[in-house]
Amino acid sequence: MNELMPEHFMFLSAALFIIGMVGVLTRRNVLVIFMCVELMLTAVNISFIGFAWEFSQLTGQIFALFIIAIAAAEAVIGLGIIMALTRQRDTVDIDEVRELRQ
Amino acid sequence: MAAEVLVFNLLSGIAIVSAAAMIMMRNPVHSAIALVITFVNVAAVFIMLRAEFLAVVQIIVYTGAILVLILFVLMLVNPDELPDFHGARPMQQIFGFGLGIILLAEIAVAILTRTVVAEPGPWTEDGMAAVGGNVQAIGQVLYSGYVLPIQATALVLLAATIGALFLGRPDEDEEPTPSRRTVATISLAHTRGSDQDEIPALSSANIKHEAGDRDLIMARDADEFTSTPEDDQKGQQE
Amino acid sequence: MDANLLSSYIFAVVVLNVLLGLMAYMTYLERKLMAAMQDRVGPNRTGPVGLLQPIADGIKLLVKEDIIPKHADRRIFLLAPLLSFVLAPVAAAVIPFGDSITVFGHEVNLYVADINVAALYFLAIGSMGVYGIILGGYASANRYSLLGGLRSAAQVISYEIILGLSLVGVFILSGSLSLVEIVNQQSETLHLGPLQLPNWFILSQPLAFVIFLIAAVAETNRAPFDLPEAETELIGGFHTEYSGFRFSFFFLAEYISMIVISLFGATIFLGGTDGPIRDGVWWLALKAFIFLFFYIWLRTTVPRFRYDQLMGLAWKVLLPLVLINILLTGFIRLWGLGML
Amino acid sequence: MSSWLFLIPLLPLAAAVINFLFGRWFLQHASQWIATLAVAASFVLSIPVFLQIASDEQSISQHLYTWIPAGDFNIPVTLFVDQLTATMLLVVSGVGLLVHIYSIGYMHGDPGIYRFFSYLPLFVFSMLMLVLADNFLVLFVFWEAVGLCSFLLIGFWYRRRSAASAAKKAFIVNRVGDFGFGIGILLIFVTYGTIEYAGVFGQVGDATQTTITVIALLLFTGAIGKSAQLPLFVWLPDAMEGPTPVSALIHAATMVTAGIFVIARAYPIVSQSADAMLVIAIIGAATAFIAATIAVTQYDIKKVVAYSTVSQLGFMAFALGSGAWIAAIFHLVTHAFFKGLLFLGAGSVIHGMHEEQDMRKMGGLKKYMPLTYWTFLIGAAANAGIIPLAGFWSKDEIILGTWLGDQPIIMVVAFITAFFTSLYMFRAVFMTFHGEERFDAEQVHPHESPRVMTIPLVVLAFFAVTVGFIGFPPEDGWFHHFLDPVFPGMPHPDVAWSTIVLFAAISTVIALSGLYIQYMAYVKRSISPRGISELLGPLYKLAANRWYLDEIYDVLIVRPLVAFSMFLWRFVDAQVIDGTVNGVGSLVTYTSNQWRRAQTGLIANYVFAIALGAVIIIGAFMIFGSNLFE
Amino acid sequence: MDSLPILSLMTYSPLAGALVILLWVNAPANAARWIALVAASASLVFSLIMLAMFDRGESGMQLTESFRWLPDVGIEYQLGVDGISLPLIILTTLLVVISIIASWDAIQTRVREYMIVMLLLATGMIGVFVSLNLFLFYIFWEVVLIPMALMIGIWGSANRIYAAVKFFLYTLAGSLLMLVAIVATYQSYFEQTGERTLNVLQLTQGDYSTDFQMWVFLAFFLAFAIKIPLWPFHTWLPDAHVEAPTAGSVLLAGVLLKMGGYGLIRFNLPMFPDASEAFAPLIVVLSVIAIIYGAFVALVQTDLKKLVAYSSVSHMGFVTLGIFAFNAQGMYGAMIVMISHGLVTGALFLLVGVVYHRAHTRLIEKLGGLATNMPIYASFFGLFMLASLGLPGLSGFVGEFLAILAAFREYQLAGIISMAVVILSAWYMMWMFQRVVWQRAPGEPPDPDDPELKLANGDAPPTVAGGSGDHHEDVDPRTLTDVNAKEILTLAPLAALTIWIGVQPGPFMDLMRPALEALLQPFGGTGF
Repeated sequence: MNELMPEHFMFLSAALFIIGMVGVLTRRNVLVIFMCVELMLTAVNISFIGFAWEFSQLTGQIFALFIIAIAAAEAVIGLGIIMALTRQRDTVDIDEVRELRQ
Repeated sequence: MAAEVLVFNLLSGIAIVSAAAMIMMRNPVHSAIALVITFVNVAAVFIMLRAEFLAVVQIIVYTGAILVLILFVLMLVNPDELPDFHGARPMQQIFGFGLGIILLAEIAVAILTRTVVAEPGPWTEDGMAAVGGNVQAIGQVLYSGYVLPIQATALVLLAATIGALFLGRPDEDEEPTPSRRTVATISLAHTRGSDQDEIPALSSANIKHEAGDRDLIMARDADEFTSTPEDDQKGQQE
Repeated sequence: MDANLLSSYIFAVVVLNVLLGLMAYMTYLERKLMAAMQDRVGPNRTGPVGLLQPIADGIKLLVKEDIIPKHADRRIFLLAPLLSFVLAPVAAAVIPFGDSITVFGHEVNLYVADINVAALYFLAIGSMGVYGIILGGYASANRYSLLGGLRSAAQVISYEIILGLSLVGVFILSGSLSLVEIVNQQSETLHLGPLQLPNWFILSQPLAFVIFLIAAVAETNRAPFDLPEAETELIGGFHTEYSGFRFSFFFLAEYISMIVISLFGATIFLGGTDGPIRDGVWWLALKAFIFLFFYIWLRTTVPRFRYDQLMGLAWKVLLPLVLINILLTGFIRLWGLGML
Repeated sequence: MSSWLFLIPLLPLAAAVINFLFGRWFLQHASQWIATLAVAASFVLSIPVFLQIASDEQSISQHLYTWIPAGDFNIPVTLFVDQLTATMLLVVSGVGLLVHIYSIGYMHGDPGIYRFFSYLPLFVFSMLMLVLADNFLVLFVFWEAVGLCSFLLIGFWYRRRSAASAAKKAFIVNRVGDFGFGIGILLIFVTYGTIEYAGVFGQVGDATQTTITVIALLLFTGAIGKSAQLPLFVWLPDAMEGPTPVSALIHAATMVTAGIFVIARAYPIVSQSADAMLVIAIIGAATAFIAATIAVTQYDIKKVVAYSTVSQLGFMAFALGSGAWIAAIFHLVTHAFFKGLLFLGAGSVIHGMHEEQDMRKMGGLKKYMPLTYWTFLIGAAANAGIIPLAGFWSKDEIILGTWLGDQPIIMVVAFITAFFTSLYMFRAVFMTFHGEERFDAEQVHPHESPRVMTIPLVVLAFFAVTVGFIGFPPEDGWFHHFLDPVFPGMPHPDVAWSTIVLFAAISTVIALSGLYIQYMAYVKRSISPRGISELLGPLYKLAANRWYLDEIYDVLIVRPLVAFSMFLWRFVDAQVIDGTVNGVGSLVTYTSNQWRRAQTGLIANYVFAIALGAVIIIGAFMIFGSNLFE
Repeated sequence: MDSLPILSLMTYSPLAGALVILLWVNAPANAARWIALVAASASLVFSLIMLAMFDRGESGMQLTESFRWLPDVGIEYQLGVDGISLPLIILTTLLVVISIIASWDAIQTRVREYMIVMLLLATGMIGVFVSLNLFLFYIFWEVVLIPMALMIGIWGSANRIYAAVKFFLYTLAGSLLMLVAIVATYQSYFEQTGERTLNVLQLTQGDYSTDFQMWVFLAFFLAFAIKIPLWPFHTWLPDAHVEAPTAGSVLLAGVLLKMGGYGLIRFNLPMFPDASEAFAPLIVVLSVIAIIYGAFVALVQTDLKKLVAYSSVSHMGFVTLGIFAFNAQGMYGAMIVMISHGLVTGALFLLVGVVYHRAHTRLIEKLGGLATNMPIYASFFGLFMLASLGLPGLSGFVGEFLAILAAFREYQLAGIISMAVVILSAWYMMWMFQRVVWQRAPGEPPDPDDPELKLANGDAPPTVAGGSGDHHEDVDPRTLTDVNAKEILTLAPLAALTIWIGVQPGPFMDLMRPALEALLQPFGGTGF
């Protein structure tokens, strides 16, 4: 176990991803959910870069770069929505937001 | 070279523990801090995986900008007032954890029994050094094969900024639905004399009704307190 | 632990101590210069010309009672100042204080680390610094400190982008992000007809330099951009509740980051250790001093920006300028390489 | 000759079309002359045709055009005249002409007169074409055309509900007959590959005995419908709703005989199958007997004559059935004249009594309309079969024919029917013309019909007397020889002179006894008809109510069918088919409603669903897709 | 390829008319009517020119036009006409002109839209008969749906929406199946010959495996069976007819039903001969049921239009009967039934429209004694009623007799049962004729000299059955005016054609002979 094996980063990525998913599933605070989503995205980035490292190709890294850019955009919009939501509804409890149900 | 593995395990251990802490914390700010720790560790892992540029970008973009924004919003929502609703309904929690574990098992199986198909590419460690480092290598690859995705990302970012602008601006006409109490909206970035007329003037009756349980602090924009030259002239004319 | 790792570790400790010392005397120097500028004497009681003033302040802060507000979130309240204070000097790791000297037979290069993404590392550390401010503001459970914290965070983020982009012009010309490389690039001389000019980036990137300067000042919450601590409106901003030793962390952190960013500016734009006669760390010190003098000078003369002006300046003025600059540099570079 | 043959049918058609199109506005009364002239012309033209056929015994034919060129089912329209057709031509156009002349008087003053005089020639045209046809399909076409004309004429006074429903009834009942006839034609075509008379009669033997019998019977069903035989004669009495000249022409002389004509025309087929002949004979006899019994109990003068027609048609039918082919045609010809006479007589009585048809409201009209009385008497006598008159010769020959065709039972029934015939005939005569006047004098002033009506009566009376002699020596009169080529291969039994005299004696005795009984009942009042009717009791009631046939059909056929179609519409159409269609619709809405509940609105649920989906997919892929388990 | 693209001109002249009306936004009602009339008569004139240019002897497609549309997918704009489609096209163009005239003053609301919808419908219908490419056929097949649904939905009477929706969904469901079938055939033809084409003539050349033929035949058959309509799929027809405006009904009955029959002849038989023979007995049984079922249900209808609708279900049963008897008489019979049904039922609907326009009711019991004040109307009604019940000498008989003969040749029992319709059709038609045209209207007082009055016991004459007692409800025929010149103009050509086909079907049959002979080749060409 003295060499840095691909399994390492894969398990790290999987673990973080699962934690993020569980967070999203269980937490009721919108912002925490939002953070969990960011965590899941980072987990994905880890696996991308891990594979780029393993197969010494840069596509993984390029992809991770794009993911980060898009994640940033997503965060901005997400937070904007949350801001609007809290302004209008004054709560961040996701369960109270039930308009989608007719 | 066991050190490398050791360091890696250490970093990933911290990352995983802080991630777990993040979803366990009662106070969202604490979980935000836990997330910061996770991201820093992840950045360190990136460096170990010979992706320095991405590590730095991770720090600057994720931790430096996104998390800060999240903290922003977190704070704007009157952190001390956040109802303590740590966990969702018990049923959901059990299902959530259960599913997580199953997925973990599945991925573990997948990782352990994977068969490598792809063959290694050109960008080995010294390959990158020859070009001048990770940044130069990424620059070369990025601008040779991925010009279109870059344009697309540029468009996405543009759309995001416009969206943020739109969402950020509170709707003038929309009457906030009466809820438990009125939120003080702190407008952080309004230039002087912006067309955004502040929260509808609170009549005394309104305040009395609202102020019920706790002292209500209404932060006004600068305009209200500072009279502009035009206002003065107008005042004199009336 | 191989040799150069040890040597760079030692050199890092040396740099840290030098910084702390400089930081202390920086406070004294600032108060002296401001006094001079405002036609007054400045601290002269402690020590011959008031030289011992920094030590006096330090002892005062240490001795003062250290209050923690009741509703404050204790752990974060303690963490925040530490975070800022630690991160400030760390940024200096990438700055090359010279090429390399041999001490006791070991060859020691005068920079803590020369990593490929040095400049970006510097920016990263800068962006982490924001957390200190925000968490400080949040932890003290006081409305004003919260608002102060948020305002300064917003300001730092906006200007950090401008700072980063202003450096891009330099990166295009230098072709690399590592400061050592940039310094080497600036060492050649430029023969413009009779004039022999050092190939400093300030000459080829004047607009970038100006923007960098403004952004640097804003980044460190100094002088015209120190709205968050503005006494009149927010009573000291995020470190209102802090007192005693923790307050000193914030205060010192501010000064260290000021010094470090001046060093950084000097290396990037003014050629770092390169000088007309013999290159050396003293040239770097001189250039950094010029920056610092500019800081203090600004503090005494320019009135504080109002918050919306501050943000407006960043997003509506500086950002477009810096983007144009990058565009121009790009074209020039392409024209230069003949690819256009 | 064969070049202008088409004129005979064309002229009445032309008259009909002209009257129909221009009648209402321009021609009004002038239409009667156009029609009469047209029919007269065609009568005049058919005389030379008859003479030429009589002289050189060659059939004439003229091809007009090809009607349906559908592959091997090729139908040309050609006119074909042989002895049988020639006689029919004369009968149809002759009686037609007389009826036209009579109608000028009878229909005088009726607003729809132009319509009457367009339908009548149309009928004559169709009847002529029917007899002139040279293949079964063209025959079928004009068979239905004739049905149409009878429909139009019965329903002439369409505003009257009874007339309208009688017309409808006539047409539908005829159509039932045509159903059988149509299938017969189909069968002929399928078995023989052609439906032209020449083609079919040439190869009759080729088909099996059963097909021949079936074809014969199917053709006879057509005849049953048209010539009002047993099951389907109910429409004829109701057809009396139409104007009387119509009844005279259509329901006495021509149309109703079309059925007999068809069987005669299809002699080669029918003669081949003995049991078909037997069936025809039985039905004919039954019809004759039943109609005769009903006729005795009727009080409406036209109904009496109508039932008498049905009875005489029964006579002709069982004559054909028992092999007396020529006798049947001979009776057809004689019947056309004296039955036409009877109808027109009745018409003039009704005309005189201002539309009064009930004999119980007449009586003693002898002195008011002597001419009508005498002509009516001759007609009645001829019908009853009194010696010198036409009726005697043809009817007697038929009964002789049954005897020769060794059908003893039919012969006995024939004698009984003959007895009933004389009974109802002379009852009618005595009730209308003799006895006391049973109408109130002020309102009703019976008067003799105008000359335009009485002349046809006299002419017909003359024929009723003389026409019998064309077939004088029974079995080998001129008429028999004339028709011989139409029925090739028919056995000519040489009958002993004594049997002829014997049969003549029996039928005369029967006829005279009928006369004597009715004379005693209605003139002398010694026998009271009421007494006899009580004596016979149920039998009388049965006959009076027309053997309840109408009611039976209504209960057995009409009502169940209507109920069945109501069932089909209300249940099958609405419930079953539409039910399923709408059912499917509502099923879909129901299921989609259930699915709606899956949208809880809780974002947590949706996220959970996503995660679950991911897990499942990964699991599935790993199990099936990947090389994990190989 | 002719110099003058006569087929396209004919197909698109109504469309041109529709566009003109569309563009002339606030056109007065009359202008819209005249434009529509001109466009429709233009297409009629073109169709007559086409008839003149049509060469009787030749069996293949004539006057073909083709234009490469999406060649690599095999979709080409191909038009052509042969013995089978020619009469139907002329019938369509004639009926369109007639329905436009018929709806001259019947439609007062939204005349512009009505005329546009009518002209669209015309183009769609002609397109269906003219297109040779399955893709084009399918487009026109769907194009017809929309205007007709609109026509029923907007200008219909009481619950028109239900009827329109039902009509639309019924036909659409069928045509979706057909689309699947088209794709399947296209694919299998491509697999066989490697050539991508949707041209019908080429597709018929392909030899498809029997079980492939089975289900594809069924899919096509279902779409056409719904259109015809064959027995189980007919429930949309009465509703559609009752609710549709007069002209709508005329076109619906006159042309839309024929598209089903035409489809069977053009696509099902030539492309899938084995499947056709396999399914023939089933379809014959269904047709016989349709014939008898339609007649029986027509017997008890209270609404005139529903009666005529069910009668057309019965008549169209003869079409399928004739087609699936696979002999010459059957084909001739089917074609002639289609043409005569178009004329006769079209006319009947016009007549019902005339009464509805005046008396505003279609209930048979409310009407009566029309003959008194409307003699011309009565004679027309009589003529078409007789043609509908198949009186020889009129077009109805020729078609029906040939179809029954064809059925008799193949399946005796089917022939016999379908011959029974002769009685039933007479029954329901006569019963209706008696109550509507002849007999006194329920509300009318009896004539003074009516012999019925002089019944023996002198009681009052039996009031006419059916009258709903409250006499003011019923229609007093005295107030009804006779048919005016315009209505005669619509009825006269139909009457003339009915009589002409009845008396001399020869020329019409010669027109179809070569095409039908070619069609029946794979089935042994019996009966020629």
